[in-house]
Amino acid sequence: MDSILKVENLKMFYHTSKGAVRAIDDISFELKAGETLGLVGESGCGKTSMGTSILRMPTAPGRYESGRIYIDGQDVIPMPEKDVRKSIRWEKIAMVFQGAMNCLTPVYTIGRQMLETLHEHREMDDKQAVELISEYLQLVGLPSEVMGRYPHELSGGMKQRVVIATALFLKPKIVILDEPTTALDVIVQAQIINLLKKLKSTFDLSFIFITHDLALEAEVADRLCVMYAGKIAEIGPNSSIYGARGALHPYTEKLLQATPLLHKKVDNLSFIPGTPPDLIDPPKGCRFNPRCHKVMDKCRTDEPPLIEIEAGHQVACWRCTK
Amino acid sequence: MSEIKGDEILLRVEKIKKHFMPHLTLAQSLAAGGKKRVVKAVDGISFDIKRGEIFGLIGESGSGKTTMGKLVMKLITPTEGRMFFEGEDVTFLEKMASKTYRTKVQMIFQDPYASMNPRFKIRDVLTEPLIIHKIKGSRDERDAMIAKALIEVKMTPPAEYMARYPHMLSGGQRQRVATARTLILNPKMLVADEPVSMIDLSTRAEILHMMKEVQRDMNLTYLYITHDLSTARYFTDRIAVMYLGRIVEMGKADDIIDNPLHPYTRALIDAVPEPQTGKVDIVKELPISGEIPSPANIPVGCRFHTRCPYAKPECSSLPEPELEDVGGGHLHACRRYKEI
Amino acid sequence: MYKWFAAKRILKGVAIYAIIIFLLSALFNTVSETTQRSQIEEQIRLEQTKLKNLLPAQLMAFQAERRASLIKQYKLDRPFIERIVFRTIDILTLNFGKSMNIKSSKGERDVASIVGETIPRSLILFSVAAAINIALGIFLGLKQAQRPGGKLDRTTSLVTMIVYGMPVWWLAMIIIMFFVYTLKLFPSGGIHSVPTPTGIMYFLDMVWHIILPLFTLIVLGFWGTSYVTRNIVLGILQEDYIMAARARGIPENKVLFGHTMRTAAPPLMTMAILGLLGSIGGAIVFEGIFSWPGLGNLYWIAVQQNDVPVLLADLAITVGLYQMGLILLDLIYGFLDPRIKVGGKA
Amino acid sequence: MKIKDFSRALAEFWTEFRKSASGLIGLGILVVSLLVVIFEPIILPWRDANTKWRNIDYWIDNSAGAPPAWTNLFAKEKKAVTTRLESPGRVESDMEGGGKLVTLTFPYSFTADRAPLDLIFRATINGDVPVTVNVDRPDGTSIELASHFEQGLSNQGIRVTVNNEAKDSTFAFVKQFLSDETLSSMSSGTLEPANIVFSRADAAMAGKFAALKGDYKLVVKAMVFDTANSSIADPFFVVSGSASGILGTDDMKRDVFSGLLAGLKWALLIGIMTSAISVIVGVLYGITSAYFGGVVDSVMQFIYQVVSSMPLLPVLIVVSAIFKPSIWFIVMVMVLFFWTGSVMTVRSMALQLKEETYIEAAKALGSNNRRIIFRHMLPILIPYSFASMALSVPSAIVYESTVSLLGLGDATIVTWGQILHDAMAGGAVLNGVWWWIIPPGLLIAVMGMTFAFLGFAMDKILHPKLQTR
Repeated sequence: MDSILKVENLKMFYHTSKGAVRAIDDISFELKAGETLGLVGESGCGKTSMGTSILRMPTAPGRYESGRIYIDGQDVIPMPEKDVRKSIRWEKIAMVFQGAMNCLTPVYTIGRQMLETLHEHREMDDKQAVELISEYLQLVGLPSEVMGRYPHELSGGMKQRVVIATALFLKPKIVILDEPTTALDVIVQAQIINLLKKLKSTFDLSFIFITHDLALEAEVADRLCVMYAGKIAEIGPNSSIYGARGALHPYTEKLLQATPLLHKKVDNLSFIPGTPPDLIDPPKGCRFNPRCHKVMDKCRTDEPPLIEIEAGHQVACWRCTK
Repeated sequence: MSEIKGDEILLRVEKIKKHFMPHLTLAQSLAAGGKKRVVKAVDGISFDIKRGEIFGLIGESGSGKTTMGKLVMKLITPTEGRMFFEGEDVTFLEKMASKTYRTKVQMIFQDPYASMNPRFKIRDVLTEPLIIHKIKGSRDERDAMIAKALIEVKMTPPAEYMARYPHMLSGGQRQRVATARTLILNPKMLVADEPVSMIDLSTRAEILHMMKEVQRDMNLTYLYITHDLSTARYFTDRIAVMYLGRIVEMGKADDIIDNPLHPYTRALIDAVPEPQTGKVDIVKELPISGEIPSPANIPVGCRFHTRCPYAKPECSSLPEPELEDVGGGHLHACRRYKEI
Repeated sequence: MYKWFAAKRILKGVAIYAIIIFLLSALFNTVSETTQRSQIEEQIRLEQTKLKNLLPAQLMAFQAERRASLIKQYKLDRPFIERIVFRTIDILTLNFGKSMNIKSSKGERDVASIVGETIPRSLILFSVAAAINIALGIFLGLKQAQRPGGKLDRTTSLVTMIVYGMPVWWLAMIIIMFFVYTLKLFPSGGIHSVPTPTGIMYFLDMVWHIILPLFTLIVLGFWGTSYVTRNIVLGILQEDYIMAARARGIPENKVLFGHTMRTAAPPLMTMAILGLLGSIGGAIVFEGIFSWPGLGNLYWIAVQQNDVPVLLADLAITVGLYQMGLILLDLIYGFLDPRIKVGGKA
Repeated sequence: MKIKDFSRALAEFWTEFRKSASGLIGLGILVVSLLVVIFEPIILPWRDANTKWRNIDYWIDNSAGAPPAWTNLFAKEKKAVTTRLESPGRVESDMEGGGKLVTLTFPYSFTADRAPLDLIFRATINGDVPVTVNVDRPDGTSIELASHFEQGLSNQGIRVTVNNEAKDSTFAFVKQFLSDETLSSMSSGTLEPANIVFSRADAAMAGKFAALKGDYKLVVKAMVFDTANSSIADPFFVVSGSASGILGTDDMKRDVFSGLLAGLKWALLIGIMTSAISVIVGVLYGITSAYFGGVVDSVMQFIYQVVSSMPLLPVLIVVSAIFKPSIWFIVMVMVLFFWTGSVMTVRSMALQLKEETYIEAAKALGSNNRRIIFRHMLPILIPYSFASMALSVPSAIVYESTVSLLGLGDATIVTWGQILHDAMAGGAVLNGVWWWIIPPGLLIAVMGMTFAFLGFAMDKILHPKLQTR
């Protein structure tokens, strides 16, 4: 499989008055065509920053420090904003932002927002455009009347569907989904997940699926990328992390043990003591060392490299390196 | 009294209803076309909670579970129905009696940070209940009570935390303090409304664990309100599943999850993702479609029939099914449970 | 939906106006009645000069009879509350009675026409000023919001604060002192020259007269609007849907002038119009300084001549216009905000 | 502990506030203003300006419409500046036949190009004391200007003005230098004695004024015959110049600077009192309305709407025109309208606060309404209201000025608006008497700016992202 997105040694820091927050600190990974990469981690570990960085619009006061992002073989970081807007964003890569319900302009009808986006990118008369939009609305399970509605007239689940339709209708290759179901109830969440799966196979999409919910990730992600404090802790295939092999990194391991299971009664769930570190001044050595139950001396001084343990399964932990 | 623990009914709720008449502003009532719709948030609910039990109330948003919690907390008064606590009718209480009730029933909120005044130090947060309930004592005596509560929730050493502000604590610590605050008054029952949903997964278990310990230590009873079936199974003894202001199924937690009878419960269970491999390429069978209707516009007949995959015409024409016991304390409200 | 909203808002406005007029009638009851009684006496005196050859006793009888009938006619013999209700109704039906001394340009002493002829003059001046102020203010505010903390933003904010408490009429005095009496460029006041020219010159003459007052109003006027615009726009620019719109490839000026401005429009309109209505206060005195013969100038004249009926009528009309402004504002707000226009949950 | 918390909050606020330059400037001006108000009795050039502002006699020695003294710096022809000459050299000598001759010598150094308008001698006299006023000029000549005698005074003031009483004597002095020809066209009535006193003594004396600069001595001789029962006390001279004081004089000869200084405390008082009371009322109103909700809220909102539908200034003007109110009444009326200013913001904030979980938590703990409002809601809302308090001060000042400008202010006090009213009435705009118009308005504007600086700075700290509607 070809890699459609390649991130190399990316660093993106937020420059605040208190210092630089190292939100993305030397991260490299690949996304293959037709693959879903799950991005998980606790809140504040840099998941969302990763998403907006790939879209080449880091939230202020964020700045790229170094690294490259290849989308379809093209490094997008040095590209002028205008070209990114014209030929990358929404053309090749689209994003469903966290809190999709707030991502629709409240004073425009759904149709108008979608039309506007379409006209920015495609030469198309209104009739064709409306047809295309209603096609996509139907695809996400919404009637085409929704076009005439204002966002406040729709429920959370409907808005989420609109946002997904808007992310897809220009046929991008990559879609970043940032917590697309967090605010939704379980049943609606399951509906949306099903929808995403269908769309993915219909359009041959590649997803980056960001969530904090490991259980949800198990249902969607082909590969899982576990982030901790701005770094990748572990990256590996679904079958190995959720399967018999299990997680390699103590952090992933603990996260999995902390996830309550519906069909298995456990007496004691485990948890990770302490809180994620301050990214202005992260701990020396392995960033997880103050909370790790398997910590060794080396972990406190040297930063573990991300190394491949088995095919496609990399981890940054001294225990696994030996 | 405490000898018959396990069987003694601590809280009994009988056919409780809470209907809201929305108080609309001019613009809103105009927007609604002048019609005022009654929102039937809780629409006839009965259940018992035994002493020492952890009772889970499960439902989607809009199911009325939070309203039910507030009713038990007596933050709002019911439109209809009765409520008994320790055998005593507490449906309507005078000011003084409701204050006494508050010492017995306490609440833990979803967002521990929001549940504490950001300008109060932890000591002030914890002194608050003592002041409100006029529990006299010198500063040292009060500090001792606070320290005891903090130790109870494993915030040691307590003195270290007392002078801090809530924003200086982690999410888990805040929820511990929030729990400590309720414990100071030696309550009999705690209402916990989504106590861990705002807490990161990594520390969620820590809080649930702590809550269980406190329950054992102090012989507490919990009403645990959540939308999350997985933690409910882990945490509770019994579960009641709510849909649009009604209980559709109730029983032991394991029974409900391993052997659900009501189609809605089944749908809920099916929808829950689990961390197992091999599910990526499978599109889940979801028996129900659509979204929960508005509590201002409840379907006639079985209120679930609009989304039920097994609905027959009788489901909408016949009156709403009542809860039916199939033995072992497992109740459900579906006429056709045998057929499905 | 919107029709409902509009109808109710207008009805509510009318009700509030009626209540205010009732309150004011009650407050100024004594002085209005004293005026009315003195006007009755004056009328009797006027009538009796026409009567000749009357014996003193007859004269007394005539006076008493006329007085009684006029008092009855003006309902001054009714109980207190009733009198106030009648006065309220009179005012609401624009039945203001006769002035003490002031006459309209046609020489009438009917208060309604005295006040009435001033309304369009005030409206011309203030609507032009308002339009320019809003346009300038919104433009400047947008520019500020684009670069918050930038040079333009900081300077503008500073000027906004400096002129915050500057009375517009004081600036008017200074401007007159400088442009009229020192440089002798503009007329000292009024709306027309005397004698009033005709044809195209009539129009040009008016422009010549309006420039200074307009300039004064504008120089102080738009800062507030720009500050409010800045804050509202800045708030909206931080919203997720703006980020989302940018991500979708919508060009920046469409994001700014489309999504942002369109969302900002309802609160902006509210703020801008509310600010203008607030400035009506200052305008009263302002007109006096420029001898602009509008509603405000009429206060000066009425105060100087102690003409109570004109003063009260002027107040009633000002309050009415203010009320109309508030209604208009809500109607615009409702029209711009789809949540009200289309309905649905807020 | 409470105090400690408070001081901590204050310290936190201060660290933020210090970052705002404009806020600091505002604070600086406010502090200076307060100091000026406190030390007003010491600074005020005309001690009784507060009480005697409308008393013509108090100002009689000044010249009318005199520009500020410092305008001389920019003028080609320097004007004499109004000066008060006090503590003269006093020599007492026995007179033949009993009694004492009191000689009072007032040195005066004249350097201007234009003569003063008048020389006025004032003293308090008991009994019968005739006085003569002489001037010794730098060229050696001296003129006996006037003799003044009032009988039977009992500690009463006398006022000898050269302009009125020295016409004949100065005419006599002029005569020495002029030709008969010029004299024939003159009379003592057309002479301006003060001009003669300070003029070069030559043949051109009656024509264009040519200043004789140098040190003059104004000598007053008082004959105290009955030393036991009569006396002369508190003697002083006023040289009434055509330039005066820091900010000149108005048409009624009043010292503008004194008036402005006296008006400062009223501006501050009116502004701060109105805004403080209104904001307190508004905050309580808003919280009550939001907290209790339902019918209470509806009724309170309706009342609020009615009140806020009334334009303040027109009502205030009509009320003032009809009831001729005192300043306290004006403040009261303003409060009646001003409280609405903070209601909506506070209400919407309180509505948000009310939904905060910690308020619900407090209820769940059994807190009563009073405790929730005063312990949880007020402490958070009060700081926010400080900003609106500061920001409504300027409006109150401007409204009072506006009412005063129309001549409807409280006549027992001096306010800047009243000074502007007098300026308008006195045709100051027409005549370009800028020192009568610019300073009072500028002060109103500066006060406005001061509170705007403070308010905006506080606003920035306290409402990072607060919007109404």
